[in-house]
Amino acid sequence: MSKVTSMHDAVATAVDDGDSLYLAGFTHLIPFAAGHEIIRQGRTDLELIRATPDLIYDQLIAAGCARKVTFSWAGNPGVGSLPAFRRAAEEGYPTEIELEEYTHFGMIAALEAGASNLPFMPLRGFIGSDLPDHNDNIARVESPFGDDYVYAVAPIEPDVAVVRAQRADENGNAHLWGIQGEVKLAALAADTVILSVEEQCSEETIRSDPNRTVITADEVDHVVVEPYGSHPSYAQGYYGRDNEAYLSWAETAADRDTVEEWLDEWVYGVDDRREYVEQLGTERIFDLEPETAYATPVNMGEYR
Amino acid sequence: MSKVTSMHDAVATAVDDGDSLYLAGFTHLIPFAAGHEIIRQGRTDLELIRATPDLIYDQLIAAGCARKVTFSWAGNPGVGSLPAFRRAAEEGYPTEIELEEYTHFGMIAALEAGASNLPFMPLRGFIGSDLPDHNDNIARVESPFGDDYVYAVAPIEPDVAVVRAQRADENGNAHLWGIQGEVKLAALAADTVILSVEEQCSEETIRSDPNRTVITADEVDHVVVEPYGSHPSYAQGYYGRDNEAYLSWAETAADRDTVEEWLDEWVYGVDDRREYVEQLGTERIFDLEPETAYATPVNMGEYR
Amino acid sequence: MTTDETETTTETDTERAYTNSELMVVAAARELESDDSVLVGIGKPNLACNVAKRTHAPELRMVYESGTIGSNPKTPPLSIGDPGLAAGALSIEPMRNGFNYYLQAGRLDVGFLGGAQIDRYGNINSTVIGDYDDPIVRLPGSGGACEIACHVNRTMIITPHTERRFPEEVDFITSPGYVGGREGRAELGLDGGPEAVITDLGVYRFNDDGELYVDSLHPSATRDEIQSKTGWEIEFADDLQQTAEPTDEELRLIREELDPEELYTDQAE
Amino acid sequence: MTTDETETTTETDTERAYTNSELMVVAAARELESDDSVLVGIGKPNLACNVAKRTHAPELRMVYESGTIGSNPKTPPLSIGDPGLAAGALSIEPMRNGFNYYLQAGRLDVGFLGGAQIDRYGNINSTVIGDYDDPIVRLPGSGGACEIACHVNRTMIITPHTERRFPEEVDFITSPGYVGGREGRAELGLDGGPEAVITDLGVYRFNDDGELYVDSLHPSATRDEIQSKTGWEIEFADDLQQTAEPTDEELRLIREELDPEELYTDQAE
Repeated sequence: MSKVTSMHDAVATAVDDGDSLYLAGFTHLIPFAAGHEIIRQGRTDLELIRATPDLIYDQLIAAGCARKVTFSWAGNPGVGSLPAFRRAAEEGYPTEIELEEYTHFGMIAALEAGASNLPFMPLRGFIGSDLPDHNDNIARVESPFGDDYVYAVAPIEPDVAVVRAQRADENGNAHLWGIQGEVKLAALAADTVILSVEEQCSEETIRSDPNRTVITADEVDHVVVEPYGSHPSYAQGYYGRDNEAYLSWAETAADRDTVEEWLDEWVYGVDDRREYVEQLGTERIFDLEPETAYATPVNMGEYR
Repeated sequence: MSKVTSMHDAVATAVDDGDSLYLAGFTHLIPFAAGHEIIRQGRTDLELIRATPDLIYDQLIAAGCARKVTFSWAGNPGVGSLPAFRRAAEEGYPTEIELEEYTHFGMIAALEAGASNLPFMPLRGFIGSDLPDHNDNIARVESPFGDDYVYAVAPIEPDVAVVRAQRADENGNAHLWGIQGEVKLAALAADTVILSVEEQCSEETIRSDPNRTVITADEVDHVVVEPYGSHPSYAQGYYGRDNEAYLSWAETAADRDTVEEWLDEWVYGVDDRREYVEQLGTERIFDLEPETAYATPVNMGEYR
Repeated sequence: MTTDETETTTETDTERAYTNSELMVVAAARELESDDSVLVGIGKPNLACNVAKRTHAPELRMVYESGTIGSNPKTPPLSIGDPGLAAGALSIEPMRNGFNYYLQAGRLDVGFLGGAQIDRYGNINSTVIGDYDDPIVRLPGSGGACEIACHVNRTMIITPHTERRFPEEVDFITSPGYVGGREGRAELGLDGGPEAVITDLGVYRFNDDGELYVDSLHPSATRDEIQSKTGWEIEFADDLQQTAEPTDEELRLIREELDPEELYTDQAE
Repeated sequence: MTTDETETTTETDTERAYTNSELMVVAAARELESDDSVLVGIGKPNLACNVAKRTHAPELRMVYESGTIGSNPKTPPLSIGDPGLAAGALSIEPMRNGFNYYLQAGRLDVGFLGGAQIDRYGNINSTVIGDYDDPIVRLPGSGGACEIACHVNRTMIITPHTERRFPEEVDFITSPGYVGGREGRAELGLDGGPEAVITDLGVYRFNDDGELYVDSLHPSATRDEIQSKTGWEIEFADDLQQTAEPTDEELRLIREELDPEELYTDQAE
């Protein structure tokens, strides 16, 4: 049975006040449209989990949705800091936020534990760092074999993950290419998964290249077909990163009022991603499109 | 600098008597040609590590190359048992072999530890089983977070791994599609890696589809271009499994003399894989070829 | 199969126009539900899954230890890693991911296992007969079996019933059943457990203590035959059933589509 | 750059036709060798790697935290996960694999880090200024930095030299340098360590105790300037050098090919 629905309905069904949330995608395929829909539906007290909070969580924090941020690098990639995150962390505005902090590797290992149903995951991480003193979910563990030690992290198991991919069938079997990030782990670790894609495809397309499948229907509860759903992040082969938007966020978010204006214009002022894209305008979208460069084909063979 | 060489030279350089060896490939892309070359060069006292020893290790054991077998399932897949393995384990013929035994999951977790430079890897495995009583590299570990436990396995780090893929460039960057098995882990965990491929390709071909890359040049010491190097196992899209060879091994290997005859004809009696394939004959090879079925293309985009 | 459907059904009932190996496949198929994810083994389990998928369980998802998810083989595979399981699958995972993210994380509902010995609590031995360090018979070992037995919700055991195979205690526990009873399994932190044992004599299940009992007898089998081949006093259900016989469609699927060369079943005319 | 090569070289020496930010990029580039695998950061590190690859280190392999291995970007990326790092890479790994199989397993030779504070043992703070629970400034945090500092063989630190950045002790250790000295690092089981600190005033290295010293002064800088901006009495090399200046080709690469929009460098005419 098809799981295809609208982002409005997916968020309305899947995301409750107080939930822990992982909007996945390391730089690539960040689910901005889902974030905006969560803001529009006025969810509060969320635990926002993401290795890189990025603009998407800065926007959710600015809109007052957050009670806690679990993260490993809270900056504007290649640009600087996240103004709304800093206001919340330093001044408690618009909400106080609790922080749970990891390194990237530690964060990913915690997701790996969650995805694997393991009580902990070892890593050679945090060594010599002050971070373990400030996070009870990081512990030193001795090796049972010989004289060696590691740090271990407890599992991260979000209530809801939103993940994106380039294409999926109606059941949620998805092909994803380019940077994979922590998308698969987030989908496996979460209780409920919203999968948003640039394009819907046939199950046959998925089955033609099973090595390209990163998420299977088993993990997915809702499928949302939403072209440009990652703007100003990107979708490999579909559109590039809108660097202008990242650069200008520094100014937009620097001030409480300008960020409110921005939210009014780009989130509250549109009904859905389609309207957002219309507001962006065709030219800006077209400017982000790469030239075509297909991967060299592979023959899977037909075996009878 | 190109790493392309012959299997003869790769084995002569990389494999010493007494080495621990992982010939990787779960059913798919088993490096039979490498195994035969090791037999021809008369290596002895090898520790043969493989989740599924399969015919390849049964042949090495029958030829007297083995001192130890580290494994998780020693059978002829879909057919029955491995006669030479059983003779060695039960009667010590032609050599006594020590056994180090895991479950598949345990074995793969041990390779994962080796590939990751971790002193152990936890898994919810071996629970309720008698196996941990017979293997010192399996230990129970309590979780540092709450009341829970797992088993841990020590790392497996073979001296040499031989892995196969469909295509690679001259440096050893390889595309592999179809069943992945433990190929990547074996290559990462081993000190020295021989990569054998069905076809050599340009670096450009590899770069056209980086998500298809399973092994990078970093891990690879020798590249051998050897079509049909996996027969009677298979190469997805190139040729199917030669089931006849698997079925007839039960009889061939049932008796000390018939297995000697087989080794004389198919291993000692040929110089290399090319001669082996000639001896097989074109018709048998052609019968194994699948119809063509290409994966649906993906656009990586050209970003300037 | 040249007669028409109605006649054949009648013949089947009276003349047993099927073999017990065919009945085993069919009985196993009937244990499966359409929304199950099954970790499939080779041979009869594979036939059973394919019969189920083509009859009452069209959405059945077949997963193999080799990491192929949602395989849709056109012909029955000889091994769990055949190219026909990879081509046309929904996904192919590296071996670690299959065990780690799918099996261990509880994403698989059903697993099929065989074994050289099965004991009264459904513990399975596929490692050694005799002493581990000086075996009488060295068997293949666990492969995926131990963790399948740990983590799927319903373990199905398919095996012929011979005296050697059903000792009161196995020589070696490769794969846990109910260990020393349902509590023994729970104490280890394991859910699920063995659901059914399907042999050439009947279908057995597990009682509240986690002990094997005979739930249905195949038409050709007797209580005495089962008891005489079992190493302890085996329980029989109060309402002992006769195993339902194969339908014509099930037999047609096995004989014409799935195992025409009789690799995994002996087939009646 | 309209003059010919010989003339320009002369001008460079006398008129300083380059900026210190350009010199930082070039000094960093010269730390790299052709067979290095480098975990590249954004900004100057990326420029440095691309200068090195286009001059003396053509085989340099660039790896990014986003999991792209052997990237070959046509233009400098704005972030470590840009599409131009993925398209044309040799391989793309899920994030866990990059950290687990590449970084942790010791497959990366060099890593570039910045930081808000660097102390006399090369420990880096990029987490908070002030108290962790009540920060004066909340910084982005570790990201990949902590484990880069743990596992690469040579950590390169690129940062402007201001007084606040070089306290005797950092407020918070995000990424370990030599901790309390080379022995402190070794006791933690860590190999490698910081190799060089490249600032707008000079290139600093670490002595046998693991303590920072000034190895070369940029032509525009003085000992006093460095000392006055450093929170402890910093050592200078006995044979203190002057940092070698950029060549024309290095400057041309930065200005024309790699950073024509001056996103990461201030450029001289």
